[in-house]
Amino acid sequence: MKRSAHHPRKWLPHPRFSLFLLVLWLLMVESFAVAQILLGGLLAWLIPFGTQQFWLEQSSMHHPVRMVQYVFHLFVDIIRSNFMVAWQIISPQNKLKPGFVEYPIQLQNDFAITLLASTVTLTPGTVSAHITRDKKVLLLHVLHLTDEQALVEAIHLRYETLLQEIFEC
Amino acid sequence: MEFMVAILLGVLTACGVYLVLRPRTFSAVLGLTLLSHAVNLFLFSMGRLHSHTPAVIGAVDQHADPLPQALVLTAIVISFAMTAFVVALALRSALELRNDHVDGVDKEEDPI
Amino acid sequence: MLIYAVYLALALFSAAILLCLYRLMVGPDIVDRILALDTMAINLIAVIVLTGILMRSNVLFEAALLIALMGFVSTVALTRYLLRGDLIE
Amino acid sequence: MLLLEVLISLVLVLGALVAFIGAIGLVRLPDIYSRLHGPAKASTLGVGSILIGSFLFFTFFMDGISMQELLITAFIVTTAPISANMLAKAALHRKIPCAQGTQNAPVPRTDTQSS
Amino acid sequence: MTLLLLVLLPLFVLPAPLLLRSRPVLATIATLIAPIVIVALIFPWVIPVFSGQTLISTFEWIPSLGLSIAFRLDALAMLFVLLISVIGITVIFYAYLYFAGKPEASRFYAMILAFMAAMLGIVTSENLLFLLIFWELTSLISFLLIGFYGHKQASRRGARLSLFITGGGGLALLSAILLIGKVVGSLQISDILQSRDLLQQHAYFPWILALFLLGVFSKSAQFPFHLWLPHAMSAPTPVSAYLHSATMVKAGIFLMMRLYPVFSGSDLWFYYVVPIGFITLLVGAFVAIFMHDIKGLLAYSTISHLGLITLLLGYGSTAALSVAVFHLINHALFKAPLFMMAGTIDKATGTRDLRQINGLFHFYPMLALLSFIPIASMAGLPYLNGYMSKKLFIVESLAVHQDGMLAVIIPVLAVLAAAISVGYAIRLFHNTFFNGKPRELPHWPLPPLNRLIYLPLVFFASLCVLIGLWPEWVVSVVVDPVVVSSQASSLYFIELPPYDLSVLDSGWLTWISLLTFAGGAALYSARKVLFAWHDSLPTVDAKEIFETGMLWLISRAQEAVHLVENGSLQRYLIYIFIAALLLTAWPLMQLRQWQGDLALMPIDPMSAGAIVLMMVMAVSVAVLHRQRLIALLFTGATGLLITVGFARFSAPDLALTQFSVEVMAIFIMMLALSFLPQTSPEEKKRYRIRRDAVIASIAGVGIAVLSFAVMTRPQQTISSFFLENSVSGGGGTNVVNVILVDFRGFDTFGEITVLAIAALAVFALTRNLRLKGRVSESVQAEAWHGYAQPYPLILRTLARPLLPMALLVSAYIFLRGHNLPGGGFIAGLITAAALSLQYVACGIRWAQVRMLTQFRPLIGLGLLIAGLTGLGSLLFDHPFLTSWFSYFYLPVIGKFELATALLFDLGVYATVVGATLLILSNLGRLMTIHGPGKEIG
Amino acid sequence: MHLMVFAILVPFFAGAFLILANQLASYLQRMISIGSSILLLVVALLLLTYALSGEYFIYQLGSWQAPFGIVLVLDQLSAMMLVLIAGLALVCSVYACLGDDARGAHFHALFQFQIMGLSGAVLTGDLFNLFVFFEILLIASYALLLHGGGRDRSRAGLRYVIINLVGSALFLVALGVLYGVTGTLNMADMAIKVEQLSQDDKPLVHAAAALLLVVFGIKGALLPLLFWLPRAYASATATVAALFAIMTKIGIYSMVRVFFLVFGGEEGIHLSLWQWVWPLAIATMVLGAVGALGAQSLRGLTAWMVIISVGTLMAVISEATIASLASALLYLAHSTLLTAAFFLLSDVIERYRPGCRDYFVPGPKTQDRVMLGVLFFTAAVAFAGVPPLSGFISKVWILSHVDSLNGYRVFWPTLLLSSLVVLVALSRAGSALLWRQNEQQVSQAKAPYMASILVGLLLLLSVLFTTFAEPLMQFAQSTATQVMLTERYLQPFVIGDI
Ligand code: NA
Ligand code: NA
Repeated sequence: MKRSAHHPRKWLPHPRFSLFLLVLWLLMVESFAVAQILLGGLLAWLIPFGTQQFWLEQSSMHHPVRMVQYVFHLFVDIIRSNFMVAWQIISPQNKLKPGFVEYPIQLQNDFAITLLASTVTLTPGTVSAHITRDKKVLLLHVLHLTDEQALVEAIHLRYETLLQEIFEC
Repeated sequence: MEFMVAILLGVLTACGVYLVLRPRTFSAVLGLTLLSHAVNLFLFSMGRLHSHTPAVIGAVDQHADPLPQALVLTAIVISFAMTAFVVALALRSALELRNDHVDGVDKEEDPI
Repeated sequence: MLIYAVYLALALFSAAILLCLYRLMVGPDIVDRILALDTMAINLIAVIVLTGILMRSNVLFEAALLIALMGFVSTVALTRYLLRGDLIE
Repeated sequence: MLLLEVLISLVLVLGALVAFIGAIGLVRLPDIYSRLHGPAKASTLGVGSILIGSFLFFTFFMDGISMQELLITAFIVTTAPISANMLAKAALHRKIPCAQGTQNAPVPRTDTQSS
Repeated sequence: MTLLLLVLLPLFVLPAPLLLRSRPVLATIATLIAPIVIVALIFPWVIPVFSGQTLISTFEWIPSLGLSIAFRLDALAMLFVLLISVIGITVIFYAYLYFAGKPEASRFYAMILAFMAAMLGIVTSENLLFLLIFWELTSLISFLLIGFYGHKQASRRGARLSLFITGGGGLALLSAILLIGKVVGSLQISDILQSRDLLQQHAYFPWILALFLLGVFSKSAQFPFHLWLPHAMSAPTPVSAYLHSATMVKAGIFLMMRLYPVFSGSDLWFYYVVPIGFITLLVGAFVAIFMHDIKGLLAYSTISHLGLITLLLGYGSTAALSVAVFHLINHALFKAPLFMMAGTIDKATGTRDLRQINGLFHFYPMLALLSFIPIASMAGLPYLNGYMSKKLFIVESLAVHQDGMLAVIIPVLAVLAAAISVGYAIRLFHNTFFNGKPRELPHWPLPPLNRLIYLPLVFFASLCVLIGLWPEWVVSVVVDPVVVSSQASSLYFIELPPYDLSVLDSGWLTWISLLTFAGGAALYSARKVLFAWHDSLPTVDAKEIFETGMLWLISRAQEAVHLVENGSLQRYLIYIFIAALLLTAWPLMQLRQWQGDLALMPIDPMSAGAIVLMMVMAVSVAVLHRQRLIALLFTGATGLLITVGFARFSAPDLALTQFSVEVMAIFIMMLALSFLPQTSPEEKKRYRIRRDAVIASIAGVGIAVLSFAVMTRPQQTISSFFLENSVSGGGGTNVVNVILVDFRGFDTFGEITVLAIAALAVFALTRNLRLKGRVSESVQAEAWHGYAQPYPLILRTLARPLLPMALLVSAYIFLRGHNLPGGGFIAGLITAAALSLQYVACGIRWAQVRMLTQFRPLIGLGLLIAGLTGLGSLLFDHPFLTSWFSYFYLPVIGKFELATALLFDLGVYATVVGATLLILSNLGRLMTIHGPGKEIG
Repeated sequence: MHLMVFAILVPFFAGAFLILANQLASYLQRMISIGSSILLLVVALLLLTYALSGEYFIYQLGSWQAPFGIVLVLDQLSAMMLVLIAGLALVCSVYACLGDDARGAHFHALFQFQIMGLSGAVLTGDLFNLFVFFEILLIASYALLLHGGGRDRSRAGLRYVIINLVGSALFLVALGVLYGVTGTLNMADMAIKVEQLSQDDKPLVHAAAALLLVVFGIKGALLPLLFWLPRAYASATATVAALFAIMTKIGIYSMVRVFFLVFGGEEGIHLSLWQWVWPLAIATMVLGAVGALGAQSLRGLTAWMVIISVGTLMAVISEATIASLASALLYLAHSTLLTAAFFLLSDVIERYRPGCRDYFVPGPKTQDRVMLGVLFFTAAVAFAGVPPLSGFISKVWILSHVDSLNGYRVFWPTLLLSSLVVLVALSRAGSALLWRQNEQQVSQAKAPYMASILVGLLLLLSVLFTTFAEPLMQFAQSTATQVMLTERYLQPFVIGDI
């Protein structure tokens, strides 16, 4: 990498992230005292300012409300599939039909792709094993693969479309 | 519990010493790591064993001996520094001497 | 009742750690071992949190946080090492 | 309050059970790719439940609220997919054979290998 | 004061010849100033001293050692001062001719002056230790003079041989002197001379005498220490004439005479000295006959005469002593010119081989004439000084009061020795000046001699004649006072025996004298037979023997050292472990109570399980250590469990630190492992495994016993102070942290220094490391294809927001450290881990350019912050690292604390971050795909 | 008495600043390093003048009362060691600027930290703090030993490092036991507690003391713990080796300090330890002599001479009388300076004989060897104990103070014979290095004047040592008295009023 990686420093490079950090700070110290707010504010400004060179290309979330919906979906799916997988693990082994699935990615944004892959991993039963270099294919490992096409569609409908909306890509 | 900890210390020390005496730098480094674990735990145990009594004023009523803890903390950091150095040295000598024997001369096999 | 629940949970997590340990010992591949180690670290977090409940103090919070952070970093480092034979670059 | 206690107890035991089953999976499942699924459970619902239980406990039974558990939960949830991804990549890269009967296997299967 | 000047004078003059290097004449004259002035200085005292006066002057130097700068000028000293300075004058004069204007002459002059000072010091010392200083100096200067032509092998070897012998002798003499000092309580010669009975009756006396004689014999070339002297002949001839015949070799004789009153008269003295003297006398004379080297012949002759003088001293009678003194003078007078003759011939002919040098009478008749007198004196021809001493020697030999065989053997051997000396004298003269024509001389035709050479020869020859004609004069004026002074005269008056000093006495002595001549002539005439016989003997070259001996010794020494110091770390470690085990086993055996009185902590199943697990892990590491990665993982697991142990036993700070350090350490080892072979080869020597296992087990048992014994004993510690004062004095509730940053902040100060140095050292170690062979097989370009991508997308994308979050967490842990577990160190490690995650995820160069600061400045900054914080307290005249804290109240913000300890901890934080990252990045840098590249940090 | 802490802080700040400003021009770095060394020498000399009063000076770091906080203790012995360290540091730091410092990274910073470790180890009155300073001086020495790189150094370095790491582990174990039994870390307080121990606890402390003997024995190079030394010292850069001349002495210093102070009061422990040391010390001398005889290079020879000096020192100290300790202290100073001079001299010779280093092989013909000859001769005379230089004085003093029966029967012959061996070995070295020449090769190497002057400076100290032997001996005598009669040291700690 060349020196060109240095962009001119901004005074407040990631305002929303700074806010997030402040909240995080207050959660951590478990106090909402003025002193803590001031201190947290200072850190929430200072840290992104100091590390801004590390994450210049931040994708912007366009529909935070959708994001909440997404998280809810995820939460439900995690619980549901957890029980499914628990059953699969406890039940006799020979019933399992593991398999790999190549999922065609339609998302454009790196962050969105990452979120998708993470989501897939977090819902038990599927693990994101690999993303090809051109970011077109997500290789999944499925613990009990019955219908490949159904799985691809489910993922697409349940997560990818939402992510497309959120990140507008 | 003291008895078990003592046995543990003995086993850790024995494994550490045994590994330090192996002819390869990597084993020696592992041995030194185990040995420093043993020694740190030993130093720690010299403040006697205490349950649920961290030396934080206000959190609990009784307090474990904080001094050995502070000493072990220093010792941990120092042994970390030493480990880092000895690893770099092992690396260097392996690359420079073309083998990873602790004596820098491979008596048993072809140089790597 | 809560105490019994905590003890039960502790026992289950301990058993889980033992199972991880079995995998750590058996392997067969190094990836299995790393996986076992990673899982162990995560179960350890649970153990620490449960111990915190028993102690009725959250002084162990840092330990849990640290294990989460460091466990993650080391898993990444180890796998990265397997992928390329090195950790950095 | 009793209800809350029961709730917390349930959450704790449930989480522990999930994590334990995940660990069983780590032991029982046939190949590394399948075994990856087990810890994913432990990381999410297992430890997550414990943390939430702890959060509830400290928030309602001790003075003040305890948000730190949530922080850890968030962290684990964020990082677990990365670990799993890296582990899977490593396994694929090392061409670790996958279990008999795996569909679309990009790596050798134990059955093909043995034949 | 004059005496001090006497010794210092040559040293003052010493620079002159060195400065006048290019002006040989001036250099010579400058050098001559020293002995001439000495003679002038001493002159007023000659008559008083020889009349029995003794001058003593003492200056304190090192009273603790009994060492004082003390001088004593009595007749004995005066005799030697005169010999040293007068012969010195002639030798310097001769050296001017010898070196013939070569620049090396000035180096020689300087050394001769130094030597002269040392020699004068020996003979005028009143303090034995002071004397020893000069004694050793003469050895050293002799070493340098023998090695004057250091580029020649013979010179070097001769020099080292002489140093070995005289140096060793010096050490013996030193111990003798120290023992004398212990017995007498003083090292002043005056005191010692009065302690004859005290010394002789002391239990150490045999040792003292033996060590003393070892010292003086080695200096005076007594058998078997005579070996160095012939090899000293590689020195320039003026050196041979001065040091190795007239002065230095006489130092031993001098010292024997000096302490004669103390030692003589004991049986031990007789039995130690007489045999050695005799053997030396005979061996020297005998070997001299066979020497083809003209200087070698003279050297052995010197040895023989030194033996003679020693022998006379050994007799122990006053008469024998006076004969010894007399002969000492005579020997100096006839030997010095002979060396000059030898040197002149050597210079003129280019060789010193008597087989080549023949018939020089035709070329240098004057030289032959002037040489005849000293040679004849050496042979003991009547009317020359040597005759007198030979005659008296035989008289004394007959006078030895011994019973039995000795009464016969001693005289017979004495006569034999005299005969042999006649033999080599004849050989020297006849072979040099007659005996046919010169053969194959390197210089031909022979150059004319510088007539000035006759000057010293005439001087010595006339002295030989004068003393030969009027020996009574010398005896009464010089010898008798010397003898008296050598007898500690203040104690008892000595009746000197009447000498028969008539030159031609009738009776059996004349016959004996004639017998020696006849014997000598017979020996010489039978020389062909004798040489043939001698040649058939194996040649013995002492310096060769010394050299081979030394080489043998050196190689033995190397072997012996190699037996233990063989470069094997394992062996060294075993020595250490065994030493530790043996040393601790002994006291532990005496431990009566293995278990103390403290109530044991009950065992709970979880802890027990964890402990068993940890043991299993540790043993697995030991068993599986050849599978390196696996062993590393198990090591990591052990460290992890220790973390749990710390947490279990109420040490949250320790748990945190141990854990993060453990991860970092494993990380680093992992880096190293990627270069090293992935497995260790099997060890061939199985017994080593068993041996090491045994040692390791014993060590384990030792630690277990030790820890159990201590852990179960009740404890009284200083820790209650920390618990009581942590809040009030340190301003923090986390006592461990307050200890670290306040009570024992100095330890932490040292600890971060260690970390900084380690990082710097790793940086230095890896800086120029060349990766010729990258060991790991998987490091190959094609590894990038397929599933291995340099920067996996998920990792890369998620790692970046993790960085600020982790920094926030570390800020939190840092700030709360003073009151709750945490602190600068742990916070630093979290920061370092978060940053290194960026390295792992995105590449080293990528992360490097995005860093706010370089690592080394960060380390330096951290150290400076910590140091300056500590220094701040000095402004308020409190000791270094005195902390300050206070609680403040601001309207909106509320109550908060400010503490300098936090600032100190900030230094710790910065150092830890910088050091950890410097280590990681520089180890990681080695592995970039393009090679090491530019240094990082 | 803030001055005391500056003996540690001066090199610390110099080192820290040198890291911070690592891009500084090399001449500035050198100036900082030399300046710091000069300053340290000034501090050390001032401290010596304080110490000469015969008082103990106690500096409470962080204002915390001993035994709770860490204290620095200045007495004559620590002041003497400081002066020695500072003097040597100055000579070495100047010498390093003749080119040694450029052979690797961060020489001056590491050097300053090394000095800091040495000063701290000498001054501290706290056992754990001693451990910390040991680690500082060790890690710095690891780095310095490897300074300049190369295979020999890597090999020797690996051994040195691993052995010392094991030594550090043993140190911690010993510390742990001592704390576990006595409950304190301050050496004076520990001494008081050790005296009061019950008979049941004594063996434990005794075992810890034995471990400390091993630890200090490793540092101080006592047989059989010394084998790391010869090759390490022989392979180090000259400057570093010269500085290391003081390192073994620090091991011995610690032994003296800890054994006489902490275990000195209790007859059994202290005497039984010396009883172990005595035969080991004699064996060390013998081994040193054998090694010196077999040495192949001047540095190798010097390394073995270091071992001889260690053996001699330990043998004398183990007599455990005031007189013997006094003579040992004098010998310690002398041998440190001389071995340092020899290490530097070997480098001077090396510069003069390009291609042959300091091995005993004929070097190329060179112009003017007089200066080197004089230096070598003087150094040899001084070290071998030939009059009139410091070696002679200290040897005679030692001999006259070792007057036990074993001393006469074993120590005297060993010392004298080892002197003879050194004399022989040095004459062999000198004759091979300076007399023998390879007539075919001619070297144009100029005599290195600055380097020679520095060596000459050390040798001048040997001369001054002789000249002012009496006051030095008086000093050593009172220092030894101060060290051995510990009641006064302990007094303030007993009362708890410092
Ligand atoms: Na809470
Ligand atoms: Na303070």
